[in-house]
Amino acid sequence: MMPELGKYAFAVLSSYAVSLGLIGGLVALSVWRYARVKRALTAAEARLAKGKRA
Amino acid sequence: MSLWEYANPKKFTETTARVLPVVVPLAGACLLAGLIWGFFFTPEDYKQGSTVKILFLHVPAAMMAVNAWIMMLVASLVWIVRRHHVSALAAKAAAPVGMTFTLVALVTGALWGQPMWGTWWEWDPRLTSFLILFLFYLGYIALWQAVENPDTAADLTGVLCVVGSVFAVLSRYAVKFWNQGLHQDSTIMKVGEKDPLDPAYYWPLIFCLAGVVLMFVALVLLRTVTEIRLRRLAVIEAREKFE
Amino acid sequence: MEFIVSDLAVARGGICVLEGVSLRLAPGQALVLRGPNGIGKTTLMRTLAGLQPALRGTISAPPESIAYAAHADGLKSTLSVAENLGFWAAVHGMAGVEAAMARMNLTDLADRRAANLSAGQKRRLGLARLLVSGRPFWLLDEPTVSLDTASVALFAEVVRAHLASGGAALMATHIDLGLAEAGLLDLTPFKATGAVQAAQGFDEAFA
Amino acid sequence: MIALLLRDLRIAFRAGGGFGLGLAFFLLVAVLVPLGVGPEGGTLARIAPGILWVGALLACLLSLDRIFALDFEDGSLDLLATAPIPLEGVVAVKALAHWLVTGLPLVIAAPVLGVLLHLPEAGYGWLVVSLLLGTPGLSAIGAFGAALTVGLKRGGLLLSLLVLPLYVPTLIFGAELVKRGAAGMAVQVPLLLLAGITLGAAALLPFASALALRINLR
Repeated sequence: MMPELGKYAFAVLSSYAVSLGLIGGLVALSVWRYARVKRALTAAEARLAKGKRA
Repeated sequence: MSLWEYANPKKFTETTARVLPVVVPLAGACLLAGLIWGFFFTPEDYKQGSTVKILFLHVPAAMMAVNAWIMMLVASLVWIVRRHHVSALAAKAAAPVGMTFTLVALVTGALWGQPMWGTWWEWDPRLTSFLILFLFYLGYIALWQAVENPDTAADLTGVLCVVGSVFAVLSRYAVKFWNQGLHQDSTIMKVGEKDPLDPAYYWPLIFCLAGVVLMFVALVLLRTVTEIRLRRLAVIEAREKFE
Repeated sequence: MEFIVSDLAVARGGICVLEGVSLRLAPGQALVLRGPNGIGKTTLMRTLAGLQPALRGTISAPPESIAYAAHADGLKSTLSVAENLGFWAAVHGMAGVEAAMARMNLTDLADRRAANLSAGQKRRLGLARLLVSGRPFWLLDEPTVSLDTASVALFAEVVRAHLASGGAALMATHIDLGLAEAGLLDLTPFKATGAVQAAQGFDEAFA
Repeated sequence: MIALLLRDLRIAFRAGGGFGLGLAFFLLVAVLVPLGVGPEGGTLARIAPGILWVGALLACLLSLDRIFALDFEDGSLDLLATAPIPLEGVVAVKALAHWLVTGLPLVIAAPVLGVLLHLPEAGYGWLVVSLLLGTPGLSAIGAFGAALTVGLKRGGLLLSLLVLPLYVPTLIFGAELVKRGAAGMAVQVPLLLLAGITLGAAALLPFASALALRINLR
């Protein structure tokens, strides 16, 4: 399955590894922050709603 | 119904929630198809051997590195002229994405250049321009981080983005001019050029380009919504402190 | 030639602190702003001076008629008293540096560097700047800080003369200047209730 | 406006004004580089235009944060913003003062440092011309960076980060002009481009800087 990369295997494989790593990191970070902020905001909105009723 | 309605944060958040489930799978499918096709099923180039497979990462990343900045410029102008907060936040959200793509383009360029040109780093006009672009991203993000008041930060970074764009274009020409002076008849520069592109590489590259654009859209939408929620959160917290 | 403020709302750090402020200042009038610390006197002053935009409401004054004196006097410590004052006179295209120094009792200090002045003397120099600005409406933010009793009286006299010559002054101060003609405006009723959140263009969904 | 220029110059020349710091830094660069690179004359001659330009650029950078920060701290900037001078004029005058205090001494000192670095004879004239044309642009661009960062507590490092990429075109054309002049090549293109950038920056950037200042004073 693995294609024959010949003497350039290092350059090609490390390119793919670094690129996917960087982009994957960015995606993971974005998603994680999205989820964290969403949780925090939901909590704050709940506080706000409770404060208004009280 | 005007396009500007999407500048309302609530409307923007709602629309994003509907758009993302379409864009994300589409981006993933395109990228997966393009990269797998490119990595496993393309022939070696007669001159560059298997390194040509780096093309499918390098070219889309480089394209998005520039496009992201252009998008930030447009968003900044919209903010400065029309004062839509979402626009400023979209520019803020796009900056780290653009910077990551710039970094990918630089790293893959260096990894590609090493076997082809015999050196990790060549002060080739293109690579140099991207290095300068990277510095612009760095400064832009640092300014956003440094200013406390979000509206002040949006205004200042907006001005920086507009002025920086002018200087980025100037730098691009300056760098071209500068390197010409040294490497008038250099041939190695032409190896990196993508044309004439063999049709065997054409379609996987198209898929990768489409995938990367879609991914950029998805990431910017996601991050913009995050920024909108952070602003809302800050307003609520400020109000709680005030009472 | 009137200074009119109507239904003004001002914000500090993105939060509305005062709303519905209206006032009117005609030549010869003085108005003293009162209110507890943190109510937004400085914010109001900066907004009136045109340094920051108002959230709502209008400020109407003849162009280039406002002289603003803040907590900081804008003095250069390496320049002498006369040089500091001369600079501001030149910026405003006015003469009368000598007269201004005489009126604020600074003539003896004319050649002393601002770095070697006491806090009260610096303040007097900062207030002397108003005299060389040639502008009718003075916005004074705590003008009497670090002034001794004699200097306060001196300053009150200067303000009185300014009013008599057709000027006007808006002051935020806790000290009674002994200006019988000055009106009083308590800012406490204008404290924002949090209802006015939206600045111009500030989208509702954030608030 | 003239009063403002005179005041800024007077402050700079008085004790503690920081006049000459940039010059001293420029000298240090010209001394340190040969120590690091080695005393070989041919090498030094080849890199001299670049070193001198980078040194001048860094020396300019050194004092940028003083353009507005001091006036911001003592409240003068608030008062200047309410004064009858347009803020754009204030920015332009302050950039000019910065150039007179920092840039001009660099232009005058550069030929002397050129001797230290074995700059080829044909290069001296062009070195002076290029710095004379380029450094006002550096001051104008720097004033923009200073206006962006004026309210920040640790603005110094950020200022460098923001300004350095903006300096790239000026640096490239300036150093290229000297290089070509020293080698006896045609200099017209970099000369015109360098002058164009400086003129454009001096004419347009004060507006952007004044806008940034107004935002920061808010």
